[in-house]
Amino acid sequence: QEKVVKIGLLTDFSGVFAQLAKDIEDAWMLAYDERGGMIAGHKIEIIREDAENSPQVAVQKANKLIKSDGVAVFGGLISSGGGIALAGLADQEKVPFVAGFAVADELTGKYCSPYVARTSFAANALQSAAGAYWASEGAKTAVFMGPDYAAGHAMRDGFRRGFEGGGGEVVLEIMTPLGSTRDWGPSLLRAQQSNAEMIYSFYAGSEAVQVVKQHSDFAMKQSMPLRGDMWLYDEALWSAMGGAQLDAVQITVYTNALETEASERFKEAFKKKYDRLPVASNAMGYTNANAIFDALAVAIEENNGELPEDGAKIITALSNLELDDPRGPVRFNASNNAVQDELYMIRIVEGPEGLHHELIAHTPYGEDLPGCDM
Amino acid sequence: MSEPDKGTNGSILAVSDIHTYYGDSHILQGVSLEVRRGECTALLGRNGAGKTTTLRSIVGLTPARSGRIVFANQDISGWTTHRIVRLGLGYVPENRGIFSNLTVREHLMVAVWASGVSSQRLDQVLAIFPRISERMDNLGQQLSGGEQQMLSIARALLGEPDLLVLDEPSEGLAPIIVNEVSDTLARIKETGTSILLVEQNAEMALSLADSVTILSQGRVQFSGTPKELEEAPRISEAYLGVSV
Amino acid sequence: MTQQLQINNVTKRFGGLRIIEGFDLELQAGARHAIIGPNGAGKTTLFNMISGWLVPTSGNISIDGKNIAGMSPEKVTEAGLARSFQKNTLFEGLSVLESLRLSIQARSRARFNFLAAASSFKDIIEQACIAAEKMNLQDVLDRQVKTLSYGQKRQLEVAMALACSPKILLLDEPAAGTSPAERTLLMQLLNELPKEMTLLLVEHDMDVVFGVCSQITVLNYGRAVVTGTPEEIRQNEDVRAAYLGKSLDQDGGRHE
Amino acid sequence: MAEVQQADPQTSAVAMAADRAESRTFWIVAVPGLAVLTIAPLLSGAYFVALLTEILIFAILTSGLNLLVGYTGLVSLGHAAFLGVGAYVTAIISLLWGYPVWLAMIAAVAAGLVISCLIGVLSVRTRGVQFLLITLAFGQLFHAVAEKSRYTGGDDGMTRIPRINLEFIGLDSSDAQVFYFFVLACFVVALFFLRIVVRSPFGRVLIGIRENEKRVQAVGYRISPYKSLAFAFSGMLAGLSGSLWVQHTYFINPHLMTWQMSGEALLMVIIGGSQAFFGPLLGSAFYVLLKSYLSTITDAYLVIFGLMFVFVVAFFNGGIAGFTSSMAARVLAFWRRR
Amino acid sequence: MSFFLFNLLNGLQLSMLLFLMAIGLTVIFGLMDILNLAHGAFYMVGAYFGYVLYQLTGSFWFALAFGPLLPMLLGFILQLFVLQPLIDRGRSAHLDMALLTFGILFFIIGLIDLIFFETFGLTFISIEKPDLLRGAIYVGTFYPAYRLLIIALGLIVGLLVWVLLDRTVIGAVVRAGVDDREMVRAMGIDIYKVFALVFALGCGLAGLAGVVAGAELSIDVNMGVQILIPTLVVVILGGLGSVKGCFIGALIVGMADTMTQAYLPALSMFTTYIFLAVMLMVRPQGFFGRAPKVL
Ligand SMILES: Nc1ncnc2c1ncn2[C@@H]1O[C@H](COP(=O)(O)OP(=O)(O)OP(=O)(O)O)[C@@H](O)[C@H]1O
Ligand SMILES: Nc1ncnc2c1ncn2[C@@H]1O[C@H](COP(=O)(O)OP(=O)(O)OP(=O)(O)O)[C@@H](O)[C@H]1O
Ligand SMILES: [Mg+2]
Ligand SMILES: [Mg+2]
Repeated sequence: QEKVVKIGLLTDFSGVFAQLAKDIEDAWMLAYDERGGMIAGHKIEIIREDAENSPQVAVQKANKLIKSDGVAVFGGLISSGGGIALAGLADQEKVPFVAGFAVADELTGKYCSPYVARTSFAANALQSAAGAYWASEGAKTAVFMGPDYAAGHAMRDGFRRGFEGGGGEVVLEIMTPLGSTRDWGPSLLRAQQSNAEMIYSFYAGSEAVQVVKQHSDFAMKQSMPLRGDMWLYDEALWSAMGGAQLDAVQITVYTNALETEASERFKEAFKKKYDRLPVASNAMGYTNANAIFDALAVAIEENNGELPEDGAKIITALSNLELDDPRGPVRFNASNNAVQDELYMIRIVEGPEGLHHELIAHTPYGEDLPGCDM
Repeated sequence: MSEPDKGTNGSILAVSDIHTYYGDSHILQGVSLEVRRGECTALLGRNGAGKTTTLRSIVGLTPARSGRIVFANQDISGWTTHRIVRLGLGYVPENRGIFSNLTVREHLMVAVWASGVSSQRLDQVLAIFPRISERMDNLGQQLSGGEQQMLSIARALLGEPDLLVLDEPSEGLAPIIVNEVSDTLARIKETGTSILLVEQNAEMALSLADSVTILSQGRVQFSGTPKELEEAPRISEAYLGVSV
Repeated sequence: MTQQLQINNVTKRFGGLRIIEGFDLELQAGARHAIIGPNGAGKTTLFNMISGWLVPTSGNISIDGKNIAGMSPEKVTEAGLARSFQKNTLFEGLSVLESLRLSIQARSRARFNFLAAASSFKDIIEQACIAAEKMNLQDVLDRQVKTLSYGQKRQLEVAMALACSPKILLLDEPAAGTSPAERTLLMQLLNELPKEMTLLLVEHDMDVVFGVCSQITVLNYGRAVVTGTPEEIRQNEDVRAAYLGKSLDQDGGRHE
Repeated sequence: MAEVQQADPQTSAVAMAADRAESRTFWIVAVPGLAVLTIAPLLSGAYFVALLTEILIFAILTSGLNLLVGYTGLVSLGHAAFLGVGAYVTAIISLLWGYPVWLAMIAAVAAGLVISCLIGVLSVRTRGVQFLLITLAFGQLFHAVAEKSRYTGGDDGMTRIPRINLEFIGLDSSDAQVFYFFVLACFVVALFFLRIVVRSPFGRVLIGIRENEKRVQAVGYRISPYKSLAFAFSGMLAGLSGSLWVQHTYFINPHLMTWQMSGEALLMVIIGGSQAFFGPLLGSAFYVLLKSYLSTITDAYLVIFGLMFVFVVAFFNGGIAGFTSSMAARVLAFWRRR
Repeated sequence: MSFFLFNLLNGLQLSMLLFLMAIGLTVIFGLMDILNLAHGAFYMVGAYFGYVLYQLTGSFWFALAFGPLLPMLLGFILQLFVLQPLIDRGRSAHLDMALLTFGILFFIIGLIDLIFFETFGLTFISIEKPDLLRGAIYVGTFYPAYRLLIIALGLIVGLLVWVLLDRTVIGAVVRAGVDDREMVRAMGIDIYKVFALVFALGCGLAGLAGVVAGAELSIDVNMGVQILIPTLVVVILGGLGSVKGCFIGALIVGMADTMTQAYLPALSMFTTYIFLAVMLMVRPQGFFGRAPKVL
């Protein structure tokens, strides 16, 4: 009889993260194909569930995966709140959870657990790297603009840490109500009044579209460029931005302009399967799936070809992995959080086949906030 | 204009054997009645006898489940209300049908719009109820009960209907206005308008009516002329609770 | 000695419109008083002021010497006054029984009790039944109010006011819409009200007015025109011209 | 002035019969219902037990909400706030301050009662849509506070909230079934309380207010204390529900307090049938089961979900409960006629 | 000074966008007494249909003119064949209708998601502004031309609707129909058709708002739900059923939003709701609403 290992892909297929979720799923399926659907003599069965960008639903679906389907491990989640909820649940139910995109620092800080790992990154690390980069480029003053909620605060703190650590100054913070801001005019004007050199911003989805478009409408692109991260200038938003994104510079954990060996391999495989180039969220999903599969393989082999009883073993195995990832080498720190060597600064440029990324710099990975004792 | 109809006349409204239900309760159990052209038929009965239900069935608001209703030579059974009304019917409902958030003026405007009459007609009708003209800008909900009743009658008269269907028009009116209404109805009957009248004021009803139908528990108990009713005091005692 | 109900110089305006103008009325306990007058004279408005639904623009209203003008309706009811409405104001979705129970329960100490079952208050149920019987509603006791005919609703309207067992009862056209038979019953009931209960009646049916009340005030354009016994009113030429019209020429009307 | 009259025995008999019939239907539904709720989890898997737990927790919320919606005729779109109050109070007292969970639960229920009473006093001056909107406004203010509060983790929330300790009777509440029965016990107590309230003279007045506020005043009741207290009771149950919810999920964040959550609770009430005592329970069950099932099998579940609502409103007069009872009545009538 | 002027214009622009959206709701809810939660869906349909038209023709103006037609048609059908028959069967309870239209909102969101995202992979899209309106115009300060269009459009549409409803008998007929549907029918008016037309008008206006917003903001499946609450707030603040009130309500919400964001950003999460709560406690019927019936 064939041995099966069940893995839950629990992520936010509906809601604002729908596109990201689909990207992650696509990457998971690629990783699955690459292994022929098998790990360590076990057939992989992926059960996908929609967390709907709601922690309540995430918990309910995780309960289903754990109690009804009996998954060995589940991963994928994007939203931070949901991620934290699942971290608690995983810890209680002793079933490992590997966050795919959830960025809250607490996930592998305050709430870290032997049953929880993350393959993406923590907010603070990414943004402090961005801050450090812009400071090193000579920017002295910046306005930070972002949504007024936990993730926004985390991003802001990270950017501040990097930027001010590098000698710059955040002269103004503009935190807008999440989901209920209908016009960015007043905030952009406030930024303009501050006479800072640049705006650094974290927004996602439709809010990102509106901020970028209105920033351009108010003719601020020259006087006070809007810089951000891979959420702000996500490829999925390009068609809605109407060209306002052109020339913008951003930080990212992965870009298909990266030409390392691992990246080329990934791009080729992805293109073959989906007939398009992967984007950052695909890469994130790819890391997530590979880390889970590899960790399972190690854990099963160490347990004489059987799935270990204790799910913590899977996380331990994962934490010891070193991945030759498209993003660059990825390792895990003591809190089971992914760390990569360097990050990438990219610019959106126009080419014969439309807009694409241009890699303009590599920049060192930011330092994670202190983790926890498990 | 309807003079030639008189005498030769068939009926303008003939209801035969209708059965009407509210949900599962069988209210009208075979009601038949007739209004002849240019005449007035009074429909009487105690509270809960089924008078209002009969009128609602005719107007199509609570359609009868079976039976036949012929109005103005058309079989209107199953027609929608507004179609029936457009055949030339004016309705004064039991609860007066006043729109609480419309001013008196708006009430009349809507009625004019609906029936397409001239505004001259408006003046004629307002002359009957001077009280109404004093209250043109009051909302319906600010009118006194009697004023509402007057407005409701005025509105029905406005459209110059061939058949007036009135559900207790005297309710809540001062005696002198009851007389006024009674006189007005008599007058428009003269001009050929037919009337179906439900009334608790038997005196007024009988003075106007050419024929009388008495209902009890959803069935017709008597049908005849006022004179015949007067000669049968047992019937009025039994079904109206008074002798007329 | 103070009167039970005192209305002194009450005036009511709506915007620029004067609806009630310097109205006075004093009633002793047990009085049977009617207010009549043309449509729109202000009778209902007066009732609304007495029962707390409208605040007089000026003037005083008191019950047993206690000023109630401007008090909220429920406070006025607590002070011992109950009224019926000209336009039915009923619990359409409840049964007749439930409606009456609510009226009666309002005076009971149980009304704020949320721990005992309402069905355990047998006396309230018993009184609700009595109230229903008084208005000949016992056959429709368990019917939903919205399925009653108009006349039946009018009867319930009165029954609910009566069920409050007030010291002062205000009835606004209780006979309107009721059939002659029910009207006779109503008159009988009104004539049998407890001696000490004060009745203030607005009604356009002169048989009821003359048959029940010993004093009548005629209101026209918001002013009290005359007050007198039924006989005086009937004979008053002005009242005839403005209100009664010709129908009472033959003394009292034909149907009774 | 004592009434010496006596009602006709036949009239009184009709009157008593009405009360008895109401009570009979209650027990006909309640006894088998409770039996099902007791036996079902013993026969089913852990996931279904978790779903049942969720249903009961929601049913406490929605039954309480129905005291307002169905009985008093006030539609609140801010109840998630009280759910959140119960949840946050529980989390703060047990997780952040380290007191025992039972104490936190009592505090949560009390907080639900007190806070909703305050909001109630301010809100019941309005009615209809205005009431809907004012409760929404208060709800959103609470939500904004929770979002802003760094003490409770803001939008990220808090996790690893402990469950009640049942070791003193030898049980482990982290076991799904044990926790289920604890929730069931809370549910029974809550519904028992509601049942008492709606049958009481107080409850009758609430119904009167729903039917005609003006008449209620005219017969001598002050309405705002009644409405405020009804609001407080329903807020109290929301608090209990929230407290159980955090224990069930070990987690809380402001997402529990959004207006969408309040809206979902309303949906459950209406789908189940706001005019029936057990309507909200049915609605919660229907909603939770349908949603979890549909979203598992199809991505287009919103489409089907939406159509489902339309269908229920269009064809089930009075929600599921109303539909069921009218079907039952029809069958009964048919059977009698034969 | 120009900071203030700028914000004044911003506030006006936002107000007019909300006004366009809310005016349809106030007509349907205030006059017809149906709390149409599907209003957000019609807003979405307008935006998406406008996008499709834009893609087909490449003309913003074409999309603006014809985008609202589909929501209009859908609204007409919905009212005439779904809502009205239910209301006639005695299902007029506000909650029932709210639930039903909420179901329709879900349904349409799901459907749009299925078509645009699941099938064509489009998540975030928008309609391109016409070249004519891309730049800024000098109005005491340079201000984006498109935003000026929004302001103008809001004023014009508002005026037209006001004339239609307050200056013709149609508004009175609709209000009469809500007070007592049976009586209006008994006056020989086909109230169903009138209702359906007015409903369609309301939905069309939502669709128009959708097209306009589709160029200024972005088009995605959450837009319909997001706009619902602010719209409702505008309608209630202004007073149900009043076009004038709706205008005032939109100005309050838009200005409050803009000004707090500009001058008191720490409070901006709370302002609308504080406003709303205070307003409802002080004057429950809104600015131009009729006082609730006393008797
Ligand atoms: N909506 C309804 N549902 C069920 N039964 C109803 C409904 N409306 C009226 N009835 C019942 O139908 C019967 C006839 O009522 P109807 O209103 O026709 O009487 P009516 O003769 O007009 O009485 P009234 O003189 O009191 O107006 C009554 O027994 C009444 O209780
Ligand atoms: N809120 C209001 N605003 C303006 N006018 C009002 C208002 N309420 C009542 N009125 C007017 O006050 C006058 C008196 O009304 P009221 O209802 O007291 O009359 P009534 O004597 O009871 O008449 P009826 O016998 O017809 O019932 C009426 O002309 C009415 O139009
Ligand atoms: Mg009748
Ligand atoms: Mg009156």
